[in-house]
This record gives sequence, structure tokens and C-alpha cells, in this order.
Amino acid sequence: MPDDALLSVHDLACARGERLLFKDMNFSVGAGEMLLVQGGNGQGKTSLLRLLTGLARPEAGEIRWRGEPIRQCRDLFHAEMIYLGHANGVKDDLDPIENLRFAEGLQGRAFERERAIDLLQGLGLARCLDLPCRVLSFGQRRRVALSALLLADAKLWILDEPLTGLDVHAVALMEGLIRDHLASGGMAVATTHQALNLEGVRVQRLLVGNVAIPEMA
Amino acid sequence: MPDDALLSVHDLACARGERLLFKDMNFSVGAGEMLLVQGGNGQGKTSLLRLLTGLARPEAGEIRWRGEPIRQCRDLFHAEMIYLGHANGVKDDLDPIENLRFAEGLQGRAFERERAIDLLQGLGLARCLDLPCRVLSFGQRRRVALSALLLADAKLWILDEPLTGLDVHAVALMEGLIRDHLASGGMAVATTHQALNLEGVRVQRLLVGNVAIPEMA
Amino acid sequence: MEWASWSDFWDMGGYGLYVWGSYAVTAACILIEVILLRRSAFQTRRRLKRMQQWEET
Amino acid sequence: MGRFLLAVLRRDLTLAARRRGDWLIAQFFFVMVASLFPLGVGPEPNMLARIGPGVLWVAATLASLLSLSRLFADDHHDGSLEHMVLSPEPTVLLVLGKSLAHWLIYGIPLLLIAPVLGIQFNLSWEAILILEFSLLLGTPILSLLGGVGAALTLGLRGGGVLLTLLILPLYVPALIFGAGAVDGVLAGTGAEAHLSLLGAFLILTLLIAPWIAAAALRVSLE
Amino acid sequence: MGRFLLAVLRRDLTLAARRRGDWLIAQFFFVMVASLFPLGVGPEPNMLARIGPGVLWVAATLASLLSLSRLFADDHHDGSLEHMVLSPEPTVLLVLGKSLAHWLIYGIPLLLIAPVLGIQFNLSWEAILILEFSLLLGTPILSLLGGVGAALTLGLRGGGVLLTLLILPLYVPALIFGAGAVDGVLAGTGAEAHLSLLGAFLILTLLIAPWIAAAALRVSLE
Amino acid sequence: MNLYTYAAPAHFYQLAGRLIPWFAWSAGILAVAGLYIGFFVAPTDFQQSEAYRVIFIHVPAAWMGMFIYLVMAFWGAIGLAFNTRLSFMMVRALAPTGALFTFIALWTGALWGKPMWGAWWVWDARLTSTLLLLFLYVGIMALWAAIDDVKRGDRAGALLALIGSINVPIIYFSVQWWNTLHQGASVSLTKAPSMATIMLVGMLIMAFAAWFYSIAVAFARARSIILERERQTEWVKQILEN
Ligand code: HEM
Ligand SMILES: Nc1ncnc2c1ncn2[C@@H]1O[C@H](COP(=O)(O)OP(=O)(O)OP(=O)(O)O)[C@@H](O)[C@H]1O
Ligand SMILES: Nc1ncnc2c1ncn2[C@@H]1O[C@H](COP(=O)(O)OP(=O)(O)OP(=O)(O)O)[C@@H](O)[C@H]1O
Ligand SMILES: [Mg+2]
Ligand SMILES: [Mg+2]
Repeated sequence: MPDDALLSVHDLACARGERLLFKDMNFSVGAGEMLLVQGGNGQGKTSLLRLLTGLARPEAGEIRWRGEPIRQCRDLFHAEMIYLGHANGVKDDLDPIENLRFAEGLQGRAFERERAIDLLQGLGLARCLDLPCRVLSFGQRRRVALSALLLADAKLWILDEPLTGLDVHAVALMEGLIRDHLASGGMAVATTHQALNLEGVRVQRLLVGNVAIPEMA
Repeated sequence: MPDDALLSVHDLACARGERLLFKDMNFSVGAGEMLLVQGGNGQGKTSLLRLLTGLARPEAGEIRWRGEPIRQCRDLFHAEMIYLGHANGVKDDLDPIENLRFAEGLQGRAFERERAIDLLQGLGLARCLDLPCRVLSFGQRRRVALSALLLADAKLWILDEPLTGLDVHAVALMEGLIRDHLASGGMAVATTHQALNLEGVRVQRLLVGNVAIPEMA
Repeated sequence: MEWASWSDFWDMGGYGLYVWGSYAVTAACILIEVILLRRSAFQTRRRLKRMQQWEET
Repeated sequence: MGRFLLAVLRRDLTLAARRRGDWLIAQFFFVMVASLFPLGVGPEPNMLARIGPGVLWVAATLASLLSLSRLFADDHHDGSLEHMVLSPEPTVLLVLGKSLAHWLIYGIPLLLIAPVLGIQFNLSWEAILILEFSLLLGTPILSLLGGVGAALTLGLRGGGVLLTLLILPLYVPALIFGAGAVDGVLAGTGAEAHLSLLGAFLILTLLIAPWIAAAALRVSLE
Repeated sequence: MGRFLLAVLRRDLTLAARRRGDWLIAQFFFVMVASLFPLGVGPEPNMLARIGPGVLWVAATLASLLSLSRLFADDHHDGSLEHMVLSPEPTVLLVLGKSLAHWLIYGIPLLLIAPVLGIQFNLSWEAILILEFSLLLGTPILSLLGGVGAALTLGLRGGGVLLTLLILPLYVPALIFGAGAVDGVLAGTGAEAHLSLLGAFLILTLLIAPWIAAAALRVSLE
Repeated sequence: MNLYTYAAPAHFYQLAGRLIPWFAWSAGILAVAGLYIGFFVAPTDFQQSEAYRVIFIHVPAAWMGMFIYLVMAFWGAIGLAFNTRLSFMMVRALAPTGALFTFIALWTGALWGKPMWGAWWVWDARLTSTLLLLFLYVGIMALWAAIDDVKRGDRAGALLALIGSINVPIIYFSVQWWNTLHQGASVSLTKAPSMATIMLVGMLIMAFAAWFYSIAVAFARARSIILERERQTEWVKQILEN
């Protein structure tokens, strides 16, 4: 299979309620490449990402993974893809480690405790390991969600505003992580409203909707 | 009363669970001044803001409004203060206008429909006026919350990461609004992890916790 | 012919209340349904027309 | 103050109107619980008539109990509860308003449905009349006490539940007086005594509950 | 696949253990409903014995219905449900696992409490035995059907009560067979017939419900 | 794929528009005929005197109540299987009428029961299962009311109708069983009045009337649903023009 178009989108259209958000959207993302989805509030970024994950049905058009429509190869696709939305998917009653354990289990994978702990500490959660996530701060909960993302080491990351609530250090960290991920042949589709420093990365920008976005570093 | 210290904090200490987040905090904010609370994730910004609103009780120390402890002058203080937290306080089942109406009613004020509509349109929600907020995008919901804030025209704004989920245009807009608010003698206490352009504003920076924050424009 | 007189008919051998009660309510229900249906159909058309003009402008 | 109370009422009523489904369903829940019992117990008319009042009262209690759990939860969840508590108006009014709204939304309809169910359990007309009366006095009690329960259980996880366990038994007197009143009619011993006791209980609750609920609310939000 | 099912189970059990509160309240609700009845209906022993099985069955039904509304709601809310549905494993397994977990958490305890309540209604020992047996067969049905309801009402407000409305009618056969079995013992006509019918209904539900629930879940998440 | 062309809303809209008057009129005529037979031809029943004349609406209503639910389930299944928009619209169009007939069956039955059994309501198998049927209808409509996204509502409602239809026979049977177990029940409908053929004829005619009526109403409702949903399309725009 052509390594340079693992994920491809053909004539995609998306409607929410009455409103047609976008149509005739075409793009393809290859290994080691990042797609940065940009657009103003309410232009349809989240909706697009949910289409890509297969959670929502497109109004028209098709999404292909390794050449096959994702509806056909659902299991394969979901095994290689991981999604982080506006909601963290973090259980308030569990502590970070337990959260990661079950996240892994639900992906049908075994759980490597040491690796998980390293990841959490790497994300600066060392002192929160045994606190229920309920008491964690907004940004700390976001960090837990990110570590679940890293633990999964999937090929394709789909990130909806991964930086919300993260402080500057965490943002820098995150940029580094994305770079490594791409360098190791991974792919990422992400939206963000914040400046993101991604030099040395093959970035493809996609503007959703009609609100122009001033070029960001 | 001295116009230059409406809100003052004396030897404030805050503990969450086992952990002491900060102690011996002292500052005072006067009219036309802004307090920018900075600090890494989980350093205690939100906890501090909740103390300032009177929602939480300080471990030690005291918060004064116009010289009186806020516990004494609760009604006066709440009449002059408005808080926007990580949660929007927007009702998913109501459309933006209804949300504003009830927000006003619950503050015990009359509702000026035209003004509300102008505000919403000013925040770029013109085409969402009659949609239930459930279907709005993340940023759009944040914008509704902000317009409730503006409508209240309170003297003191307490904003916890007001910029989360806002696109660049909205951020610029917000900066302008804060400037106007301060220019007209208002006060603001805000936290944010994003760069905020506030030239021409009397900004006072407060670092919570021990994680240094690189100076932001 | 079953009935000696109209009053006899309405009386239904003493069961008038029950019989006519049933028929009356049934008639009412059907009537209401038809009316509501016509109204909603009419309103739908009108609303759509308005929206269309609104979209065109 | 008046405006505030009104605002709270209008707000909750509007929300309820938005969720008309939700509202209807609470009523249907009442109907269904009441209809389930004969299925479990068996169809003998006279036996059903005996247990009818009790069943209807229990069903009514459960129906409004269910909706009560969401009295503050939704607002707490989306943050609007904090805004309300931060309003200059006294919190007691807020609680009172919300309990009242709950009664208007979920209590009144029960009164309208009860007679039909009474017929299903073939109760006599005057028994149904007294049933109505007792429910009219009883349902506000549920809404008020429920307000306390809802405030106490707000947010708090395990701890809060224990507190609910303390609240629920408070319903019992209302239940006993209410069902007792109807039984009284069936037994021919008259219902006045029960009804007046029920009324007294209502007044007592009205005077005490809102304050406790308000306090509980502040505690839960800390 | 096995691991996935196990993970779902362990996860829900852990969460339940964390919120022991919610768990307790369901049990308490069962006890309360069952005990409210003698209060509402009056104390004659033989009358209570007559209505006992029906009341206990209805009470058990309502108790586990309460918790069903939150079967998917919490996970949906904090976004983890999406993650689960996005896992490579089939969604049917997910639904099955969650229903099973619900039964283990909320169904089993009912079985342990029921005998005590049975004594309250002075049921004979074999009546209680049959009651246990019928509940053992009946409660999983509710958990399975409830899965469908919970998936359909996902994210709708007042989902809880709507769910009741959707599920209870479907559940009636179980109720009838179950309570009927115990009545059969009391009436001396034996319980085998009812129990076997109940078993058949359970198997049927087990075969059909998870698929519909899975489909409903995907629909609700769109 | 021609399934789509058959199920294409545009075609159906026109077709239904042409058919509705026919069904409506024949329903009216049949109703008049049936009622005439029911009231002026059918003899007084020896055990129930005139009260039995309720049967001419009661039974047709009850039948339609059950029948329409099955039809809904059928369309729902089709919709889920082939993802045809029209079938979902039919499901939505049918529900209110079905609920209405079920209610009428309950009401007339109750009014019938009072003189016959001296009770408005008896937990007879038929009565109970009809009541449950009404609950099922209300459930579906409540679900639609609660879901504001059309597509989701369609599929959810279809799924519910499906599992419901599997369940209805079981319910009916279980209730029958339950009822026979408790001999205490004062009456049972099984000893329904022995019907003279002329009564039966009247009842059947009324049943057909109810049937045509349902079709007409459902079509009419479906038409406005179609307009509602297809309003983006050209043909609807043209229709709205004139
Ligand atoms: C709420 C009350 C009632 C309901 C819901 C109800 C329901 C039904 C239903 C569903 C049917 C059709 C069943 C079938 O044909 O297999 C039916 C038929 C019938 N019902 Fe009722 N019924 C009610 C009360 C009564 C009463 C009070 C009577 C008369 C004493 C009655 C007499 C009949 C008769 C004669 C038939 C037709 C007999 C037959 O089809 O075999 N029903 N009823
Ligand atoms: N039922 C509906 N009717 C009309 N418009 C709707 C409906 N549902 C969603 N929308 C619109 O669709 C858009 C959803 O967009 P989406 O959530 O993808 O925005 P986004 O690009 O993620 O925005 P943000 O940057 O704020 O997250 C919003 O503009 C919303 O108003
Ligand atoms: N019960 C508890 N036990 C121990 N630590 C706790 C407890 N509750 C809260 N904390 C800690 O207190 C801090 C809460 O801080 P807060 O929410 O104010 O952070 P913040 O500065 O707002 O962070 P962010 O920028 O992510 O919003 C977190 O570090 C959290 O781990
Ligand atoms: Mg978004
Ligand atoms: Mg914070």
C-alpha cells in the first residue's frame, strides 16, 4: 500500500441539524505527516474530527484508512487510531494510574504499570498518582488524558484542542511529543486555537469554514 | 473609602486535602487595575479564585471588599462581583438569549433584551440565537458565558481561564473588552495560560506556586 | 327496524350514557386528530415558505 | 426579592417546558408503578381496593422522589448553581423557589392523574376525593424535604448518600397520614384527623426545610 | 476479547466500589419500598402474605431500574464512553459486559436482602426459596433490557424516567412469571411452569437485547 | 438501486397526495354503512341488550391498535436494514394514530365494562395488554420528543419498535397466563357475547373503515414530514413556489 496516504478523505460533507458545515472536502495524510485543522469557533472542526474517528456518519463522501472505507475496516482502524476530544474521558473517581489501566484494558491491550507511571511522571503528575482525578486541577486532568493517549501508542492521533488548560511547560512538552510521534512515522490530526511551534515537521494546514485564521508560528 | 484597594487579601492560606497550596498571600487590587494570576497546572489558581468569590473558605487569612471582610458584606459583594469558572454555567436546554435572561433574573436584575442580543451578536453568535446551547460548539458555549459576564456589568470580574476554547478573533475581542472594562473603572482578576496582550492596562502579576512562568507579552 | 322512537334510540335501553359516551369520545378523538393534522400541514408549508424566502434574501 | 423568586420559578418552569418529554414521563412513571402492582399481586378487585390507597401513595412518593434527585444536580453540574448562590439574593429564597417549582411541575400533575388510577383500583368516589386531598397536602412535603435531601447529596459521593438515608424516612409520616386518611374513609372512621395531622406536618416542613436546605447547599458547594 | 470483557467488568466493579454510596442507596431503596407498603396498606398478616411476592418483585424491579439510568450516562458524560466504542473490540461485548456488571453490582445484593423482607411479609420458607430463584432468573433480564433503554436514552435529560417508561412494559412478562411463581407456591399449584417460562424469557433477552443495545449506543453517539 | 427509487420521498409525496382522498372517502362511506348496520340492522343482544353496540368501535379500535404497532416495527426494520428515509418517516407518521386507536379501545372498553361488570376497569388479560400497548406507544413518542436530532430519533424509535414488537406477543401471552392463574378475577372476556353474523359483519366493516382511515391519516402526516425534511431539495422548493 502507498505509505504516503494512509488516511484519505473524499468529497466529505458534514451537516449538523439544518446547517451544512462543509462539503466537497478532500485531503490525505501520510505517515510522518500532521494535519492541522484550523478555523474559528463553530466552523466544524470537532464535527470533522468526529467524522474521521467514525463516531459520526458523514452526510456525503467517504473516509478511507489504508485505502479501505473505515466502515469496512472498523476494527483495524480503531486499533491504529486514538481520539482525544473536548471531554477528557478521565474517570473522576479513579486515580490516574487506574484510569490508564482501564483505558488500556478497554483497548484490549495489556497494562504495563511501570511505563504508565513513567509517563505520568513525565507529564508532571508525580505527586497526584494516588489522588482521585476529581480533586485534580483542570490542567492536571487534561494531562492524565494525554498520558492515556501516549500509552496507547497508536499510529494515528486525532486531537481536538489538546492544549486547552495546559500551562506553557506542558504545551512545550506536548509539542515535543508530537514531533517524536511524527518522527517515528506516526500521524496526527489536530485542532488548536493556540500558537503551536512545529518546525521540522511536515505540517499540512486545513481551514474549515470561512473565518480566516492569521498564520501562526 | 480608598478607591485604590477595593479588593484586598491578607495573609491568605489555602489547603486542598492534605496539601497546602499557598500561604501568607497578600495583595490588593484597586479600580481600573487587573490582577493576572499565573502559575503552572495545579498550583492553586482556581482554588484562589474560588476563595475570592467566597465560594470556598480560606484556611487562614481574610479577604476584604471595600475594607469589610466579604463574609460580612456578602450581598453587597456579590452584587458587585461576577465569576466565570472552568464550567460555563450555561444551560444546554436553553438558547443563548434565554440563558442571559435567567442569568440576569437570578442576579435580581431586569433583563434588557436588545442589549443582550447586541452583546451576543457582538460575540459572533448572531446565527446561534435560537439554537439550544447543547448543539453549540465548545467555543460558542464559552462565548455565551462571556456575554452573560458582560451583561451583568459588575465592578469586579473574576475570570478563570476565560480564553479556553476561544479562537484568535475571540481572544482579541476579549482583550479589548477587558481594556474597556478597566478603563471605565472596573477591576478584573484573571488566570490564563495563553499570551494576553494588555498594553495600556495597569496589570499586576501574581505567581501562585513555585513553577516559574516565562514572561508573556 | 330496531327502534320504536328516537328517544328510544338515544336511550339505548338504559345504556345510552355508555354507548354514546364511547361513540362521542371516538368521534371527538378522530375529529381532533384530523383538525390538528390539517393545521400542522398548513403551518409546515407556511413556515417552509418563509424560511425559503429568508434563505433567498 | 420577589423578582428573584419569580425568576427562579420561571427559569425552572421554562426548563421543564423544554423537557416536556421528561415531565410527561415522570407522570407516566406514576401510572406505570401503580399499574405494575396488580400485575404482581393479582387482579382480585376487592383486594386491589384494599391496597389501592397505599399503592397510589407509595407510587406518588416514588415518582416525585425520582425527579427530586435532579433538583440541584443539573445546575451544579453546568456551573449555574454557583452563579445562583453567588447572587446577592438570600439562598433560602433560591431553595424555596426550586422546591416550589418542583411541586408545580411534578406534584400537581400527580393530583390530576390519581383519580384515574383510583378507578383502576376501583376505589369509591369519596375515597378518591380524600385521596386527592391528602395528595394535595402531601406532595409539597415531598418537594420540600426532597430539597434538603438534594442539597445534602449534592456533589458529595459516599457521604451524601448516608444523609439521604436520613431524609427518606422523613417522608414516612406523610405517607402514613395520607394513606391512613383514605383507609379511614374506606373503613368509615373518617379522615379529618389524618388530614389535619398531614396539614400540620406540611406547615412544619415549610417553616424548617428551606433553611436547612440552604445551609446544606452552601456546605455542599464549598 | 475475553480480556476486553474482563476489563469492562473490572472497571465497572471498581467504580462501583468507589461510589459505595450509590450502591448502598439502591439496596436501601429496595428495603424502603418494600417496607413502605405495610405502612401504606395496613398490618393484617395474611393480607401482607398475599401481596408479599408481588410487592417484593415490584420493589426489586424499581430498585435496579433506578441505577440503570446511569449505566452509560456517566461514561458518556466524561467522554470515556466514546473511547470504549472506539476500541477495536465489538460494541456488543461492551454492552454485554456493562449489563453483566450492573447485574453483579445491583442484582446480586437484592437476592441477599430479599429473604429478610420476605420474612417481614411472613412468607413461608419455600415461598422465599422460590422468590430467590425467580429473582435470580429475573434480575438479569432487567439489566439486559435496561441496557437497551440506557443506550436509547443516552444523553437525554430525564433519561432516567424515560428509561423506566421504555423498559417497564417490556419487562412485564418477567414480573408476571416471577411473582406468579411465588404465588403458585402459595396457591399450591407449583412454580415449575412459571420458572421455566422465566428462564426461556431470560435466554431470549440474552440473545436479542445486547445487539439492539449496541446498535442504539452507536446511534446515540452519532 | 431501485429500492431507493421506490422509496424516494418525491415519488411517494405525489402518490400519497393522489391516494389520500380515495382512502378518506372510502373510510367515511364504510363507517356510515357499518354504523347503519350496527344501530339499525343488528338486533338487540339477548344478554347485553343494547350495551354491546359499543363493540362496533371497540374491537376495530383494539385491532388497529395492535396492528399499527406491528406495521411500525416492520417499517422500522426496513429502515434500519436498507437505510431508506421514507420508512422512518412512515414509522413516525403511524405512531400517533396507533396510540389514538389504542386509547379508544381502552376508553370504549371501560365504558363497556361498567354496565357489563359493574366496574370501569378489570385486570383482564386483554385490557391489561392493551394498556401496556398504550405504554409502548407513549414510550416511542416520548423518545422522539426527547431526541431533537432527527436521524438519531428515527433510528432510536425504530429499534425500540423492533424490540417492542418481539415483546408484544410475549406480553399478551404472559398476561393471559397471569389472569387465568388468579381465578379470583370476577369476569373474563373469554365469554364474549356470542355474536350474530350480522354483528360480525358490522364489526368487520367498521374495522375496514378504521383501517382506511389510518392509511389516509398516516399518509397525510407522512407528507408534511417529507416536506419538512426534504426542504433543501429542488422539488420541494418548486412545490412550495405554487
Ligand atoms: C379497557 C377495556 C378493554 C380493553 C382494553 C379491551 C381490549 C380488547 C382487545 C385488544 C380486543 C381484541 C382482542 C382480540 O380480538 O383478540 C377486544 C375484543 C373484544 N372485547 Fe374488549 N376490551 C376492553 C373491555 C371490554 C369489555 C368491557 C367488553 C364487554 C363486556 C369487551 C368485549 C370485547 C369483545 C366482545 C371483543 C371481540 C371478541 C373477539 O374478538 O373475540 N371488551 N377487546
Ligand atoms: N442542530 C444544529 N442546528 C444548527 N446548527 C448546529 C446544530 N448542531 C451543531 N450546529 C452548529 O455546528 C457547529 C458545530 O461545530 P463544531 O462543534 O465542530 O465547532 P468547532 O469548529 O469544533 O468549534 P470550536 O472551535 O468552538 O470547538 C456549530 O456552529 C453549531 O452551531
Ligand atoms: N483532596 C486533595 N488532596 C490533595 N491535593 C489536592 C486535593 N484537592 C486538590 N488538590 C490539589 O490542589 C490543586 C488544585 O489546584 P487548582 O485547581 O487551583 O489548580 P489550578 O492552578 O487552577 O490549575 P489549572 O491551571 O490546571 O486549572 C491541584 O494540584 C490538586 O492536585
Ligand atoms: Mg470543537
Ligand atoms: Mg484551574
